[in-house]
Amino acid sequence: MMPDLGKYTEAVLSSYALSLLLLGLLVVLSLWRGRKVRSEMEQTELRISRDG
Amino acid sequence: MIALLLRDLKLAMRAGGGFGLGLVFFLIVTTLVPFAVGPQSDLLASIAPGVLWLGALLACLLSLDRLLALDWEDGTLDLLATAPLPLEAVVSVKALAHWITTGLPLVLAAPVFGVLLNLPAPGFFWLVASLAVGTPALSVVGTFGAALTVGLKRGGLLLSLLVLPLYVPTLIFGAEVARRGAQGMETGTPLLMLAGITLATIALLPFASAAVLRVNLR
Amino acid sequence: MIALLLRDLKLAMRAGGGFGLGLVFFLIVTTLVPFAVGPQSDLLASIAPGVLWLGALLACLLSLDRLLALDWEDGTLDLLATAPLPLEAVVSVKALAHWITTGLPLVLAAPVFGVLLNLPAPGFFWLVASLAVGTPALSVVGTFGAALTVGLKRGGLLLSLLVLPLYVPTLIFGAEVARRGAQGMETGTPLLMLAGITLATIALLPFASAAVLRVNLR
Amino acid sequence: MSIATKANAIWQYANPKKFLATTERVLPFFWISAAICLAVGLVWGFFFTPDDFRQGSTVKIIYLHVPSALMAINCWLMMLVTSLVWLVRRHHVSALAARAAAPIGVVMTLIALITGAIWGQPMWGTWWAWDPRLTSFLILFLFYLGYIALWEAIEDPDTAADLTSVLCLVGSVFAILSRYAVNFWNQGLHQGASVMRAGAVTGTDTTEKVSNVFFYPLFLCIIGFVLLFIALVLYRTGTEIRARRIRALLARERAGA
Amino acid sequence: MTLTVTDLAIARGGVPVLEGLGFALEPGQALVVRGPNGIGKTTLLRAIAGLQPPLSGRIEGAEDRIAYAGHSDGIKPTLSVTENLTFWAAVFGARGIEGALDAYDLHELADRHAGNLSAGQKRRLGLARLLVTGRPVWVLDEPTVSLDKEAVGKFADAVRAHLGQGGSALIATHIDLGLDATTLEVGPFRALPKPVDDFDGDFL
Amino acid sequence: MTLTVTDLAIARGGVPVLEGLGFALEPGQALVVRGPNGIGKTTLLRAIAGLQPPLSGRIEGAEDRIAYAGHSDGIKPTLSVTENLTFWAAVFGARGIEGALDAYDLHELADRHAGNLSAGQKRRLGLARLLVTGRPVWVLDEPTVSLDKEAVGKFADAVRAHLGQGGSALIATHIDLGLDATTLEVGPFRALPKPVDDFDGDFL
Ligand code: HEM
Ligand SMILES: Nc1ncnc2c1ncn2[C@@H]1O[C@H](COP(=O)(O)OP(=O)(O)OP(=O)(O)O)[C@@H](O)[C@H]1O
Ligand SMILES: Nc1ncnc2c1ncn2[C@@H]1O[C@H](COP(=O)(O)OP(=O)(O)OP(=O)(O)O)[C@@H](O)[C@H]1O
Ligand SMILES: [Mg+2]
Ligand SMILES: [Mg+2]
Repeated sequence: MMPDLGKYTEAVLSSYALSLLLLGLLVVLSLWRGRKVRSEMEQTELRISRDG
Repeated sequence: MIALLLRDLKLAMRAGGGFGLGLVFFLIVTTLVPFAVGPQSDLLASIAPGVLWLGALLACLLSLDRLLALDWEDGTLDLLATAPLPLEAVVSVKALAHWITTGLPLVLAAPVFGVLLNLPAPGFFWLVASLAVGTPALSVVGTFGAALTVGLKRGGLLLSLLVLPLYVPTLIFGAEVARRGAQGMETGTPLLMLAGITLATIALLPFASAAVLRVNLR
Repeated sequence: MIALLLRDLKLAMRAGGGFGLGLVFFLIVTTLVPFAVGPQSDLLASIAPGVLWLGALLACLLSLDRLLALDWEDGTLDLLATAPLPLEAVVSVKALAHWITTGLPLVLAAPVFGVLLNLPAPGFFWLVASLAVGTPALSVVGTFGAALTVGLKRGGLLLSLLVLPLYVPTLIFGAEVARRGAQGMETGTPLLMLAGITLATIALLPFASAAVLRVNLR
Repeated sequence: MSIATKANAIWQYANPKKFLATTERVLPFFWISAAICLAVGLVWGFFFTPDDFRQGSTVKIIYLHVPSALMAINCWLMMLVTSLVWLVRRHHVSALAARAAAPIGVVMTLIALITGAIWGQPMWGTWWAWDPRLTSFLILFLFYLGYIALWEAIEDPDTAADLTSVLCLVGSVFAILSRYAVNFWNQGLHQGASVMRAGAVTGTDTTEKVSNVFFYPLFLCIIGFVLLFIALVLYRTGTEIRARRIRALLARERAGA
Repeated sequence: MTLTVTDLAIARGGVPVLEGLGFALEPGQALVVRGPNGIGKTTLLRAIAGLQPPLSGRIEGAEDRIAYAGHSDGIKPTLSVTENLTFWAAVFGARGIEGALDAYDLHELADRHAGNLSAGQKRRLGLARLLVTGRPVWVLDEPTVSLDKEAVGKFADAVRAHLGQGGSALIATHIDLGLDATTLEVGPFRALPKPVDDFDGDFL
Repeated sequence: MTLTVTDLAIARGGVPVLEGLGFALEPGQALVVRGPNGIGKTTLLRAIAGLQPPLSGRIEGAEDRIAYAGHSDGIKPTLSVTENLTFWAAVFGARGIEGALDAYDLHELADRHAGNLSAGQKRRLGLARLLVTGRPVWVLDEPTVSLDKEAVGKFADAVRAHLGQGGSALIATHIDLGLDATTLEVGPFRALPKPVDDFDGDFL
């Protein structure tokens, strides 16, 4: 299955690994912060409308 | 406006010799370079124009963070903003004062430092010419950076971060003129570009600086 | 004392990322060097250790002027001087905080910048080692300079002027270690000297800094 | 629809509530299609394309390198446009979108730089060369960092939006200037732009042409990166809007107390 | 010309602090702004001086007629008292600085560096600056901080003289100045928080 | 322990400003220092706090017992109110900061960045710092600058409570604090210029 990358195996694999890692990090961090901020906002809204 | 210029110059003189200090910093950088890269004179000669330009740029940069910050802290900027002077004029004058206290002495003293770094003989003229044409742009761009960061405590490093990439074109063309000059090559194009950058920044950036300053004063 | 250290670190983080910015300045200096001296990679490789050390030194230097000045301006130093902490401890902690926010990140990031300047492979280890051993001295000496100039408006350039000569020995030995390392030569002696300087400054300079600070507070 | 109402139709998304509601609906589409395009493009490119006769298997790096390089530039362009919109029409969503996009741009630039550096090692025998294209990317990276640092350093959101917008404007001009300066300073090693040239696919110039085998998966990857970028920007803008809303709510609470 | 403020709303740090504020300040009149700490007096004065845009409402007759003096005096410690004053006189279109030195009894200090003055002396210098601006509307934020009784008296005299020449003054202060002035209590104009569900484009 | 000052002479910028000054400050006592601008009150307080050496004379019972608050508050704008106070509490050997927040009604502002406070709110924070030092002798230079009436009252209460616990306070001010305190008028101790021909080793 794995294609033969010859003498450049390291180069190709490491660039794929690093790029996908960075992209993954970006997406995961965005989603994580998005979730956090969203729930924080809902809590704040709730609290404030409850308190008056 | 002239009053503002004179006051800025006077302040620079009073505060422990503003004129001298930029120069001395330049001197120190150029003396440190041989310590850092080793004393081979051909190596030094080949990097001399670049190092001198870099030294000038850093000397400018280092004096930037007080360019507007002091006036901000003691409320002078608030008062100037309500004075009959347009802010565009204020920032232009500030940039001019900065150039006179930092850029101009460097231009005049550059040949001496060239000697320290074994700059080849034909390079001297071009070094001075490139600095004379390029350093005003450094001051004007620096004023823009100072206006952007004026409200921030410890803006110093942020200021460098914002300003240095903006210095890239000036540095490239300036160092290129000096380097080509030192090697006796043709210098017309980069010098023209350098002059173009300087004129364009002088004509346009003060508006951006004033706008940014107005936002910061809010 | 730990409270002071934590506060300083917190302040550094708050003020727009104190950690990152020293690093970024280092990055910018290393980027500008090729613009100034030209892109030939063999030339760059031969000056790389020196340039990296010079960059580290300037990154330190640029962050010095706010090391004590902010605390002076808002009266914190007056209050600390009347607090139960001895001033010697205060300046030592300040130096430590400065090293953690500026020196340490530079040490960790230096290899990356080595790549940018085509540093020869064996040089990486020695570059990091020399920076790790040498940068604490830069912070301690810098604190002394900051204490000397703390009362002066626009102390920035004067501070550089005072501190740079004091940095010369550290720079010489540090760059020497890195250069010899890059060329595969023996590095024992300069590294030993560098370590000696660092230890001596850490042991002795805080007393000088505190004394000077006490005079400045009067 | 007349032109005027059409224009209004665009500006209504400047209302944060409307923006959130709309993006909520379209986001799943972007996420999914981005994932599909990227998965198909990358798998196709990685597993089912031949090696290049000169570059060997390293040519596979192109599927990450070129799209990220393109997006790094386009992201800055987008920030420029939204900054202008903020300065002229003062729609908060626009400023927040610029803020949300910057970190994406940084990552894209980083990916382009890293893959380029890894590619450079076998091809040019060095990780880094001061080639104009590479150098101008490094400068772009610095601009991104400065832009983000400025956002982070200023507390008042409107002030921050104003200042970063002006920085983005001025920075763009200087970025272009640097590009020419760098070109002038060093004619480098890097490939010319051929993917986007008209003759790239059909052209007969074999040295410059990217052959079809490489081109189709590359094209898919580019589309995938674009979609991913859009999804991320919309999502992150939503986050920024909510963060801003929290701020406003807390401030309101404070004022009421 | 009258300074007229109509239905003004102002914000600080993105939070509305005062709203619905209106007053008219005639030539020859002094208006003392009062209110507890943090109510928004400084913000109000800065808005009137044109340093920050109001949220809504109109300010008329302020353009280029205002001399503003805030918490910080804009004094350069390395310049002498005379040099500081001369500079501001030049910026505002030179008139002599003698009158200003007289009014606050600064002749003795005239050649001292401003950095070597005591807190009260510095403040006197800051107030003297108003006299060289030649502007008709003074907008002053806590002008008498650090002043002793005698200097407060001098300040009151200077304001009275200014009003006598058809000028006007808007002064925020917590203490009694001994001036014959109208008082504007800003407490009642405190901005009320808006209802929460109002998710508007301005995030206010 | 009593703070005793005997025959003190102090100089500022090389010029003697006060001389022959003496007083004793018992526990439970407050002493208000009064005098015109520029007479040397700030200089006196700094000398007593140990920040500058006196020309001559003795200061006893001051070492490590003084909490000083000058014109600037030592407040970090980027730290919150709580963080600022906690830091000083830690420096002076931790006690809770609750009492300090209570005394100046800072609970509402506790999470605000100190840079976003109004002038008076900032001052309140600066005064609250005194309560976390745990030091018995307060040396305060114009503490009520920018405070409104209510906050001045709070300050007076805090001083009274401090005196009640056996502390003492030395306060330089130009206004009336409503405190039951002795007044020290420093005017009479003004240093007389020495005869010119007295060319002594100290150039004084
Ligand atoms: C480290 C830094 C590098 C950076 C920042 C960089 C940047 C870029 C950019 C911006 C593009 C987009 C070109 C376009 O407009 O279409 C590009 C394309 C490309 N790069 Fe790089 N590059 C780097 C290194 C390399 C290396 C080392 C190689 C291989 C030897 C390489 C090979 C290519 C190729 C083949 C393309 C596609 C060109 C085309 O046909 O459009 N790059 N690169
Ligand atoms: N930079 C800022 N960011 C956010 N809020 C701020 C900022 N500066 C001040 N504030 C808040 O805005 C309100 C108004 O402040 P302002 O300085 O106008 O009050 P003031 O009436 O002048 O008070 P004082 O009598 O204490 O000087 C205060 O509640 C203050 O906490
Ligand atoms: N750095 C300095 N160098 C020289 N002289 C100074 C310096 N600072 C203050 N002075 C002078 O010393 C004298 C005493 O100043 P000080 O600040 O102690 O007065 P003060 O009584 O606190 O006045 P105020 O009520 O105005 O605060 C003043 O006449 C002042 O002009
Ligand atoms: Mg106020
Ligand atoms: Mg005083």
